[in-house]
Amino acid sequence: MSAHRLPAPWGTRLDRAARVPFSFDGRDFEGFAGDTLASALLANGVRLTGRSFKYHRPRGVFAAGVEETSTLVDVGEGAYRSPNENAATLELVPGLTASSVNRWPSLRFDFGAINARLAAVLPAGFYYKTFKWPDWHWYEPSIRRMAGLGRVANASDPDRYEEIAVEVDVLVVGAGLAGLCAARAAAEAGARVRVLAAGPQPGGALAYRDPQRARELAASAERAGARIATRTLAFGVYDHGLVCAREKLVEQDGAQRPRLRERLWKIRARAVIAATGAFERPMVFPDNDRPGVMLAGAVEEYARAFGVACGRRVVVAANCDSAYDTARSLREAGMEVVAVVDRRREAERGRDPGPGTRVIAGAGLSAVFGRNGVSGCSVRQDAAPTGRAERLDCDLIASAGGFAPAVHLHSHAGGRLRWLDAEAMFVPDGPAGVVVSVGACAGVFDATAAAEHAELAGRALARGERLPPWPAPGIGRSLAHTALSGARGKQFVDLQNDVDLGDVALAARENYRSVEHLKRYTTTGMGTDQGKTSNVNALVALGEFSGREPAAVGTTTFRPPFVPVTLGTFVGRRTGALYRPLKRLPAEAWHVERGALFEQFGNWWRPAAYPQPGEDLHAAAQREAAAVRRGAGLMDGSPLGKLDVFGPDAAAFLDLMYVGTVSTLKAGQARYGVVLNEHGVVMDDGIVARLADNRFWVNTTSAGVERTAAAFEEWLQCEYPQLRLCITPVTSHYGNVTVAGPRAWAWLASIGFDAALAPKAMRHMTLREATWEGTPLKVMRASFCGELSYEINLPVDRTRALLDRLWARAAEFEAVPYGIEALEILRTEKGYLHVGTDTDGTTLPGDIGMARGVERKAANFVGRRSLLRPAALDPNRFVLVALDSADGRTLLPVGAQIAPEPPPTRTQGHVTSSYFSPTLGRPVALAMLERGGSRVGERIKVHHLGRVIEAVVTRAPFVDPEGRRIDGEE
Amino acid sequence: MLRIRCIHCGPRDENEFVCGGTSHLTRPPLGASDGEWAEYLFFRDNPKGLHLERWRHAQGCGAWFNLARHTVTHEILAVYPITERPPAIVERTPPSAEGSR
Amino acid sequence: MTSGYSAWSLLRGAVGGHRHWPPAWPAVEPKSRYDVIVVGGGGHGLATAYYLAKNHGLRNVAVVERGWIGGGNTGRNTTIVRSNYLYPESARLYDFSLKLYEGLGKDLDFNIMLSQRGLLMLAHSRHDLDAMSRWANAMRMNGIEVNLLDRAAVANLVPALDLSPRARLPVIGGFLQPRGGTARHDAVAWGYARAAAALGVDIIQNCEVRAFLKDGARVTGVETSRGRIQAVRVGIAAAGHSSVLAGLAGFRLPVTSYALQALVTEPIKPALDTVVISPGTGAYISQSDKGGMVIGAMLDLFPSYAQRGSFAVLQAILASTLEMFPSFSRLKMLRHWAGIVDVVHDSSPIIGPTPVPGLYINCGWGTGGFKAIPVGGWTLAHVLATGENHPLAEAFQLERFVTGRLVDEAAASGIAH
Amino acid sequence: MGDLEAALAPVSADGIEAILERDWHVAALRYFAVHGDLIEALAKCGLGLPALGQAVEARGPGGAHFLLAARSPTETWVMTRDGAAFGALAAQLAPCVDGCLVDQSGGLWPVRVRGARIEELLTRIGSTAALVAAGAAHVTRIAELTVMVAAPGDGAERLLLVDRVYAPHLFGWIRATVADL
Repeated sequence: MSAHRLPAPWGTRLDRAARVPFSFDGRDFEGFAGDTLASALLANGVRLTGRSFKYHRPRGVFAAGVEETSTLVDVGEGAYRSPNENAATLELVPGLTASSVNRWPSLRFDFGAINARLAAVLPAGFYYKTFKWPDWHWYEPSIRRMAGLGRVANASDPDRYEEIAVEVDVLVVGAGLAGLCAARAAAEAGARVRVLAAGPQPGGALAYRDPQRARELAASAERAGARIATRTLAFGVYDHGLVCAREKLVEQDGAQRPRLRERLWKIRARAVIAATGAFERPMVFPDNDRPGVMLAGAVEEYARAFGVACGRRVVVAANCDSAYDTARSLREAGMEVVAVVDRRREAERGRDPGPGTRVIAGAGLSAVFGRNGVSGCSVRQDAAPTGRAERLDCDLIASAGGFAPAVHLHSHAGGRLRWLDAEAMFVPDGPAGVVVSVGACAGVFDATAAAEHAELAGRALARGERLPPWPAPGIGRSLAHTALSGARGKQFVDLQNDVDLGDVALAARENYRSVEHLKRYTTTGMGTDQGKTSNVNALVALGEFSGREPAAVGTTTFRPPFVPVTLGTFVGRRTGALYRPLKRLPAEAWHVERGALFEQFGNWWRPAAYPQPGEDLHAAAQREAAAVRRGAGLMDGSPLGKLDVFGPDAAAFLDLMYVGTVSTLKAGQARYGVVLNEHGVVMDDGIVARLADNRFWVNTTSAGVERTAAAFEEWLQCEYPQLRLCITPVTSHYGNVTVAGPRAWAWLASIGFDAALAPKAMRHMTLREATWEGTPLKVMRASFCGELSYEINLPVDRTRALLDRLWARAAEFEAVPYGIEALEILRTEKGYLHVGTDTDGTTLPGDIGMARGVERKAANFVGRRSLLRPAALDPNRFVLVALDSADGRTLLPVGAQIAPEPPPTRTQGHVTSSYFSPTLGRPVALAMLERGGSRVGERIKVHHLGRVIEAVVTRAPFVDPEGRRIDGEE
Repeated sequence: MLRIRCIHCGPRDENEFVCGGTSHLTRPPLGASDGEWAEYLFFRDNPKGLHLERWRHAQGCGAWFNLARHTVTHEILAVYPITERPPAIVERTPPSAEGSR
Repeated sequence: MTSGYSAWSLLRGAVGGHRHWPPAWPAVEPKSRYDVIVVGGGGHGLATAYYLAKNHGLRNVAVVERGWIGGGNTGRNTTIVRSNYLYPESARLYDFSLKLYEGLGKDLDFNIMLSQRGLLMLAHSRHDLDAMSRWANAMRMNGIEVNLLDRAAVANLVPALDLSPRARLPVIGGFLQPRGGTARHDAVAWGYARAAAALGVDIIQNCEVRAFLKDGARVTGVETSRGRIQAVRVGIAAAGHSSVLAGLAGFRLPVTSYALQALVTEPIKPALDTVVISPGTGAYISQSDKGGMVIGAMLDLFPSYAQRGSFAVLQAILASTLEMFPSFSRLKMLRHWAGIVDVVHDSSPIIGPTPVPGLYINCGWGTGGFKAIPVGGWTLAHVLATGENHPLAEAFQLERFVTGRLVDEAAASGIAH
Repeated sequence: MGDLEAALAPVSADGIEAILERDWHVAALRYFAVHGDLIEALAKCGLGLPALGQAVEARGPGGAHFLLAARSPTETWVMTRDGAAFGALAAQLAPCVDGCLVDQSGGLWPVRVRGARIEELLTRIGSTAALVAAGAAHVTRIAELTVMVAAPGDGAERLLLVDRVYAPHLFGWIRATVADL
């Protein structure tokens, strides 16, 4: 095939003044601006462009659009490598570096081609029948290396992607003749109309058949108010009129620098007009996959749009009337049309082919000559099945098997299809939800009829009126089955995945007769082209081999995306730090200055500890915990969940939310409470304080506040709407500085805290509203570490001031900042539980000693009924216990399992929290243990990854069991 | 992605909402049997067709409301306040067991 | 096996243009009566029929499938097999299934491409590591091999992972079940169908159950789109459609059907050799033998039978996937679909009798049904043949929802801290 | 993690500006019966509740400028830069029983967005629900966060109200988007 460039005016999309250098497989070439990589390769006479997936047969450019099966390339290097790009839609830009895929070492000498020789033993599904002995793992690695086309990038993607949301009245997908007519009519009828053109310019096929009319039509649509977006391809129709499209912003040039690469359009449309045209169906004949066998429409497009003649002597293998128009175009482009071999008998032709072309009717191709390029073919007529085949010398075979309307968007929207026998195609069977099809994708091919129908449809949709009747296709007859009976050799149905008629026959023979089984068993239609040119031929062949009409065979499900779409385009800005919000402390800078080591805790960025030089996290935490016990420490508790609950029914409502009773609290009193879900499982815990008769201050865990606030709101709105209260999260309005330790009060007094807050004047588990240097405070004496402890809630913008003033006097009280790790040590020393660490989704309040007195409570609180089920009353439940290491030295690993015998055996529990206690000089741990309440003093075995450690069940708290330290130093 | 008309805020994308499952369940009293409690907690019609369900406009006004929605086509037949029974038109539409694709 | 599958049989076939291969399962017309009817021609239903014949000698069995076998969740999942479960009852069930998978290729004489490439769970915080220590130790108590990995071990196992400390969710370790991996989902369905048919089971497609035939309260067969079929016992294995069938039989299930999405990218050369799951981000990924990245998601959390997914959830899945594998950003999605999964509150199955005499059910697998196909079939066959629950299924009965003895794996692995 | 203050720095390019304004006093008005004593107390201060989806400007105590935006059927956000007027309003509402004022100052941050390309920004970080007419206020999903977008007065500018802890995330989306506008 000696493809070559045609002179102007051929090549309506070319800018012949702009020469574009590019490279393919290391060789340098030149094309023009407006070329695609495929058209530029053809113009430079490059015939061999790819290798097929399974047999590694040589392949050349086959099509001119998204349906290209054979010319996939990797583009760009390193982090910029984009695998499997479709060369037929890749716009040529200066410095484009492309490399062919799925071949080693090169396209011309590919070891994989050995598969073609073994083809006889590699029918469809051969891998199900073998590779079982000794074991699939023997064979898998080499099979995986053979499979796959391109290669993935080797570093994270430097390019950026974004998304944009828009609402329109009428969205027109496709800017060909039908699309533009519909858009103009809809816009003239007053609708907000947007038109999406997948390519660089509107007009579709009209743009290269009649550029002048295409420009005028596009301009008139825009004058009427329609907005046309180019390089924007609608790839999916989703629920409720959502259409998603991908806009290409930059092509892959050599300048490997980060840019905004693609944009995702999320379009909500009241009505969608699909005007996406139709794909040409390839003819089925032996070796119809050779480089030089191309879709007839593509050959015409390369000539008219890209100024490339794909060959000098062409044979048109036809099965429809449009083949004769294509033949005429190729003759105009200076190519010699050797013959039109029409599969249909003369009587079946819709119209007379006209003078100048030799037509061989009722005939088909019985062989193709040439391996890496077509050198000729042989033709045989049905009338003389055993007669001598006639050889035709040619370097190009144009395949014109009829058309397959692009019914993808119609199907995404749930539309049904209908088979037209005469035209041998599936067309939409009426509208589908918001999607109405016009033009070729609706099976309307006659230009005038299509334009008129599109206009009526556009106007009707804009006005919300009845749709116009569907006109006839106007395209003449096409045969469904085109293969010559008795022809020998591989007659391909799916070019990319190497599926031929023999494979379809095998599937039918082995009863893989559902069209869905055919696809999965032979992999036809599962390539990157998703069966755009193979689906109809495959299902027609299946019908032939299983005695069914195409309508009875049906199609597989059309699924988004219409073309492969970059993962980054779906993700947009949700990468790196923006993948998921990270909550920051109000006075983060203060902690940075103190050398804090930050970690993520429940999506908060908080200090785990404040390591001093030479300390790691654990050493720092040990020091901090000891310092709190000895002197004093401060912790930034701002993430603590805080809810303001106000209203006359607030107390009654909280009685329904908490296991314990809240309504008996007096103003200023605070009580620890646990919240369940309806299954009785402990979901959250925290302190509830009464501010006034009709107002409560509710603390929850920092990770659980959004879930708990939502749960309260759900119960209020859905179950107890009659109760008069409101729940307002105020977590971010209040900073929280917790000052704990025996000298905590002395430290606070030193910076001017009101004497009314002194331990003697203010009892533990009470809340006082006070002021400090003009700042209103809510101060609560609550202790998660067992020492004297003040939780100071203040307006968030005053947090830094309090931290600075405390830090200025810290040394006097040997006071330190302490992080989460130290807090965990301190609370474990006291045996206080941490919801989500010591408890899980099965823990009931009774398991953690929080169910005392439940029977006496009146309110049917959330989850209460679940506590009366047999599983809840089971004496063998796992309950929270304290554990000592038997040797007083070895740390019990968190997650270690408890069981008398070594595994495999039934576990009796696991370690939930475990730290070395600096205060006691030995490890302390908590665990969930079967019947733990009655096993204090028992010696148990703890198993961790094969190691066994002895432990003893004991009682918590480990430190200050009588709680004498709660009021701090005298 | 659904487009749900919030009862207060108007049409919004599905990712602003949270579905709260089947609506119009009555919470049994404390004295209910384990079987009645299980029916309330777990057992559902799970219809392939019309479903009366609760939704919360989580990233909007925060309100709960009821939706009558078809679980195959996702068509939304009605939006009505959380405290009300379904509107008449919904009652008459039988939950169809239409084949799904 | 009339004609065994092997390299030799392929050679013999090559000579004759592969014309001698018999149907994998013959196309049959339904008989009027069987001993057992299994409703649902997915993996679980076909496995049930095979084990009825193989384990219990019951050959007068029919599988009735509404569409085409393997067309439901069996053809829509991400093909992951594992048994990394915490509760002994779950661990025994899923490990029994994995053991059956390990011998299934030879047992069915059908290459199901079981690829035990290892299943890696990622930890993104010290809290995650603690939870995984419990998970791994619980697995060892159940006799299931597992290794805890530090960051370096994860790095050399999965080089494409983003292990930079500045990642939004840094990877700081994880645990690996070496025997976990993937299997070819279609092959599992077709393998069971062929083996069951060879033992005499009738596999009847395009046969939708419209009603149950009853004699008093007892089920005595089914009314289908291809006529009436009697049976002594009927088993339901219809996954997302379990409630529809239960409704026809007059009872309700603790099941809600949700769409569960999955997608595949275009095929590329090998770049990911293990299955990687990140509980923290909710994404899971493996590379198929053809070279496509198979990516799964969490549920679309509103009831649906629509077999298509929400675009918003799709964006969230891919954001999580690219958080772990930022170099996959330029890969292109080839196809995206959804299955309808039957979700139960404790994410554990229901395998045993229903309130209706003569009618048994296998459902509730939710998002984890594929890995359980062999054991789901084995245990449903057992109760259908003997009327007694298989020991492995004892903990997974309907009455657990009344007693509260749930087997809640997800809950046991800790609420997000 | 990048420096917090840097994360909150103003964003500006031709046709678009986003600035965090930290000097506002903000509160949530909560209420059950819409015509309870809270509404009367508000009226005494010269203020009234806007309709759902609306944001109104008004003169509060001492003639200070106030902005009230409807958040939900039981909540309205009230904002002013005048601390004294804010305190006076809080005092006026303190005794009410049919509703209350909950101070959210410092916890709920307004971000002012101005310039010709406001809508190009908002439709890239939110859905079309982020497009509000003059005098309107929508609470919607922006940068995956729950954000109120209000167009007070003549609607030339927008105020985005976001929880303080999520402000760096919102600015992250705005900064990245504006850089490519």
